[in-house]
Amino acid sequence: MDSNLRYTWPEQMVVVLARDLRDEDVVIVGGARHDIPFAAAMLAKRLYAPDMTLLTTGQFANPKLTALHFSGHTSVVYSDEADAMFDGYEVFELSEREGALSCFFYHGLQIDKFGNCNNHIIGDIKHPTLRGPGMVNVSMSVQTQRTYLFPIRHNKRTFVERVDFISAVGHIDGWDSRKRAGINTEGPRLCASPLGVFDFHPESKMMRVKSVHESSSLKEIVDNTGFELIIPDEVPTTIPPSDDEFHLLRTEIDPSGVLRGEAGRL
Amino acid sequence: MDSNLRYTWPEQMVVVLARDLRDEDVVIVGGARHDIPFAAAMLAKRLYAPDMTLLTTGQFANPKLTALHFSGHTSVVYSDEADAMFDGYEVFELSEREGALSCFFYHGLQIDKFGNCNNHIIGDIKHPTLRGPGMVNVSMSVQTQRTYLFPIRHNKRTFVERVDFISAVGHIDGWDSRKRAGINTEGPRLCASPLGVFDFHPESKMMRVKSVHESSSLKEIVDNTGFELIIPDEVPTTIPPSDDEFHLLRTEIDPSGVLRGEAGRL
Amino acid sequence: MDEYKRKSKLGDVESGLKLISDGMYIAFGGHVFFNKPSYFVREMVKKGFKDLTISGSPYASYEFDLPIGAGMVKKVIAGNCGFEYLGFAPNFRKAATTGSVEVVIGDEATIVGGYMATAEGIPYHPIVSIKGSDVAKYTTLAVEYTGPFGDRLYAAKALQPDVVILHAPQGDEYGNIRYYNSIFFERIMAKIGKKVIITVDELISNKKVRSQPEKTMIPGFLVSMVIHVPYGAHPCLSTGLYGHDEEHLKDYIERGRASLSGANPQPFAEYLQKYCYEPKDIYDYIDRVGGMKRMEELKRKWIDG
Amino acid sequence: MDEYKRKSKLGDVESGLKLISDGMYIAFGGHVFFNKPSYFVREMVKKGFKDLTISGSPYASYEFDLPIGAGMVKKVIAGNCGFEYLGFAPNFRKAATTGSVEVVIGDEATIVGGYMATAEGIPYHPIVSIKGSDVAKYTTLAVEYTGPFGDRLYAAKALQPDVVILHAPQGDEYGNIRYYNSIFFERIMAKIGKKVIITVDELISNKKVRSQPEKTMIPGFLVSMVIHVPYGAHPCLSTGLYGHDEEHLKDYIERGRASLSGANPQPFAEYLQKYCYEPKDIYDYIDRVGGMKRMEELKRKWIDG
Repeated sequence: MDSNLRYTWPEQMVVVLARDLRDEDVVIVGGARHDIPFAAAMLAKRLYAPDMTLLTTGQFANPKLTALHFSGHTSVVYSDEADAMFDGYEVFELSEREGALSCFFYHGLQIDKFGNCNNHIIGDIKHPTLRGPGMVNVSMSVQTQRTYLFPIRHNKRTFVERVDFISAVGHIDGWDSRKRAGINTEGPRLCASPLGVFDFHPESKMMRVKSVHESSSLKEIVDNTGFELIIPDEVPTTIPPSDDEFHLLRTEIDPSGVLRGEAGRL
Repeated sequence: MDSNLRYTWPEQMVVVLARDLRDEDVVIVGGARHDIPFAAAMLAKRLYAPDMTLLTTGQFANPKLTALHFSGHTSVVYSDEADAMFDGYEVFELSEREGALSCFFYHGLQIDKFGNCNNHIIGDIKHPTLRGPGMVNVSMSVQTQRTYLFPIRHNKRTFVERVDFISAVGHIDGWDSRKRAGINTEGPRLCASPLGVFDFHPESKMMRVKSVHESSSLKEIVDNTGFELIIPDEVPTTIPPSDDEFHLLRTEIDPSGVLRGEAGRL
Repeated sequence: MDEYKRKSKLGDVESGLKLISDGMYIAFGGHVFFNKPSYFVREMVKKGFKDLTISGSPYASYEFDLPIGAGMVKKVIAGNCGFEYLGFAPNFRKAATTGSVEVVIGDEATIVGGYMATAEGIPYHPIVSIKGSDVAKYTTLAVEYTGPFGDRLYAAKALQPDVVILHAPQGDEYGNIRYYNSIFFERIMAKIGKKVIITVDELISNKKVRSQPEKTMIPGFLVSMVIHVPYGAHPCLSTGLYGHDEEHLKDYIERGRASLSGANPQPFAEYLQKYCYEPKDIYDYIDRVGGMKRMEELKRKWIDG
Repeated sequence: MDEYKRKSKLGDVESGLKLISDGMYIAFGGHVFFNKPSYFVREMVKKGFKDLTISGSPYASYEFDLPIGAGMVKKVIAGNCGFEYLGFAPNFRKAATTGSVEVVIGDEATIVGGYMATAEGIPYHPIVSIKGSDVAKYTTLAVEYTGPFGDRLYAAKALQPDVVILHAPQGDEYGNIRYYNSIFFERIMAKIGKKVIITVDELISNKKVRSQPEKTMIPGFLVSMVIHVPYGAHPCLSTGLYGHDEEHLKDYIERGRASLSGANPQPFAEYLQKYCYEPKDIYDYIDRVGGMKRMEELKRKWIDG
């Protein structure tokens, strides 16, 4: 991974996510490492989707960002400016309704080739080798219009053939299995990792390389993925942060540098 | 009906109801002619049950009374002092829970010998001779610990053998029929009318004369009731408003005289 | 950080009416005669919609009775419809007694239960509190069933209005709404409409809203359109701003009552003419109901308590 | 009009602990590491309760991990238990991995659904949002069933804690509670406990409360006891007053982690000794975690934003 670029991989992930958000979206962020989706939402509001609604889990509607933090929650807890408070119960209510929320963002201990996400159990359910923290909101993977995956580690322990436990529902077993489970929302749409961007094949719903970050290579991606990715004939380079994006990130959204620094975070 | 007394029949009804309220009660008032239960609750808070919680339907917890009004709602809508706001949705939630609210107060177009109350339909359900306004909160007659009836007219059109439609559930068909309908709360406990006070026989749950107001007589009650009342051997006179009760009503709770004046209200 | 340009949700009555069409299911907010979107309802009458299904707060008054009297309503889902201590709702009573309008028997549990189902994303909401009543026997809003643990329950079917119409004292151009006082059922109603229109007496700045987010009772993202209508609740009250106009309401009821027998529809027809069809705008309407002098009197109720 | 004498609900930690006994189901409020009743939890540890079942906000941290580490917990109903960006919850992870504590697999829908059932007076609450997940497969909090209209649903069983314990920045002696910021799941939790205990950093007058009733987030009649504990949430944050103590939490996690293998329980045992067993009162505790100097630093986070 090339680290001589002017931007960092979290910044690359942020702009990839920001570009996919839309004016009509009701976006929800909050949780560990939600600095990345949080910055993406703030960037989108400035450049791509000013009318987007941003909810922070159990806190505010359209809060002012006080200081970007590794946590989505603490990024706004000190905020004293927002359109409204919107408590956890109300967010939960919304998250139960098919399509009422537009997007949510998941990372997790494991992600598989169909975009399922595991945050509960590594190993056997009865005798786990590791117990994860669990998952607050399965609902958002089922009833929210679309989800984004943003694994902060791209290696074979994270990108696995099959998750040991489905905490956040992706495309399940691919093909029409999500629909057959009674789920009508889109599910995982994009996966932005430190190495590249991935989408899901329209029919098989298997993960497909969409672009490779400037800092990485197709080989690095393949070598660090624990399942067979769909690789199109032509794989473009991820469009790096534009001057506008870069400028806003550095000066307004993340002046303190949460998205840079700490080289060891990968 | 003797009207040479220093107090009026609504004031007599108020003190009868007030004396039955308790410290641990969560009392709810609101609706047309809820000036009577409202004043009863305020009086009880001053004299008998200071710890009682008073909720006004969809408005406040423990509001300051601004000015007594024929309506429970408008009696506090102008209030700017209370422990909390408590909206209609939250009151409804509470009213669904068995025993979460302690008491509610009903009057209605018809009341029958088992304390059922009708506010919907006079005549046949298909071809009603009169359609009443309906009933907001059936729930409070089913799930609230106990209910009080406060008919503001005591005549044979109101006190009927059998209501044409059960809007607020009383003792249904008497005996254990309320329990058999799956209802575990006490149901109608007292009925305070302009002429007297009534309770319900512990076994048959039929309406029984408890006391006769100073202003009235047993004969007047019987002549104006459309069903056979249980009449004990000894029927006392309703204890009239005490000096304390009278003083508080006239000077603090109802100085403007909603509970007096308008002789034609009966 | 928030120097982005958002799209305003400010509309006028004309654009609000465009969200409505014949045959729709419309729900009105408020409670008793508090915070009713009265001016918008009168403009709906002027427009002459047909075959509406209406519901709202379990405690309805003017906003139900007026469109029923104007012949716009096919079906009413009501807990209580009346003018509380002022008397019964004349057109509702007439329609319900004669059967000229379908009156669905319901109550708080069956109606709010239906709203909860929609808000909570489920096809029905279990309720228990109607057992033993004739509401349970005759309502079409709920059915009795046995739950998975053997409990006898009632399923209140999800109710989702096409358009929810509320009135509030204050709001900003992005639909963030404040109330001075209780919000009754407004918050759940704002959550369940396919479209949500809110008329506000006072338009306030988003800057003011954002400085005290805890005061916002309905967040803008739930709202489709905000319409600035001073005294938009009159003759009903707007909590914190002005009291209800008892004289006007009594006159309304009296006119309705006089027309009740069908022998003399004149007084109510005159009401429609004078207060719904003829006024060019809210200011013209205010002039017809006593002008600013009357409005100042109604404001006193809040000031004097 | 309100010159009546009400009974105060003010208690001290000792009287609060009397409402709890071994084997009870206790639920804690807050979210992530915000508004946690930390001091009360440490006093529970000092008292040494046994065989508790615990649940709370879907997002638990310190208030779950500490009693688990102290061996007080038999069963945990958790969505997420962890210290978010600071790392995993060491005692929770160890107990869950080894099976020394029963960890019921749940999430927001199955847990909050269970709270809603209690709040709404029904034996279970229908939920839909876990379909397709392994939570649906393995949770014991909900069962799949077919509703009366043929829909495939899950029934989240009603959850009713014996005691709900919350922390809030402000409250009065009658249990009327204010928050400066979001209330997460506090309101529904206050509605469902058989008893509800709330620790508050600041005790305010009822007069102040009554002058702005719209600021009361939890009305007193839902509350059994209010206990005044300044900095009662430390090392967690109390919204509007002080930030979380990252250094203390990191030290906590590090001590737990060191004890995780079982080889060296010393660091965590020391934590229990120093911060739970030994402190005589909250002021003694504050001295041990850096005194007023540290508290002032933590307050800066709110002042500086």
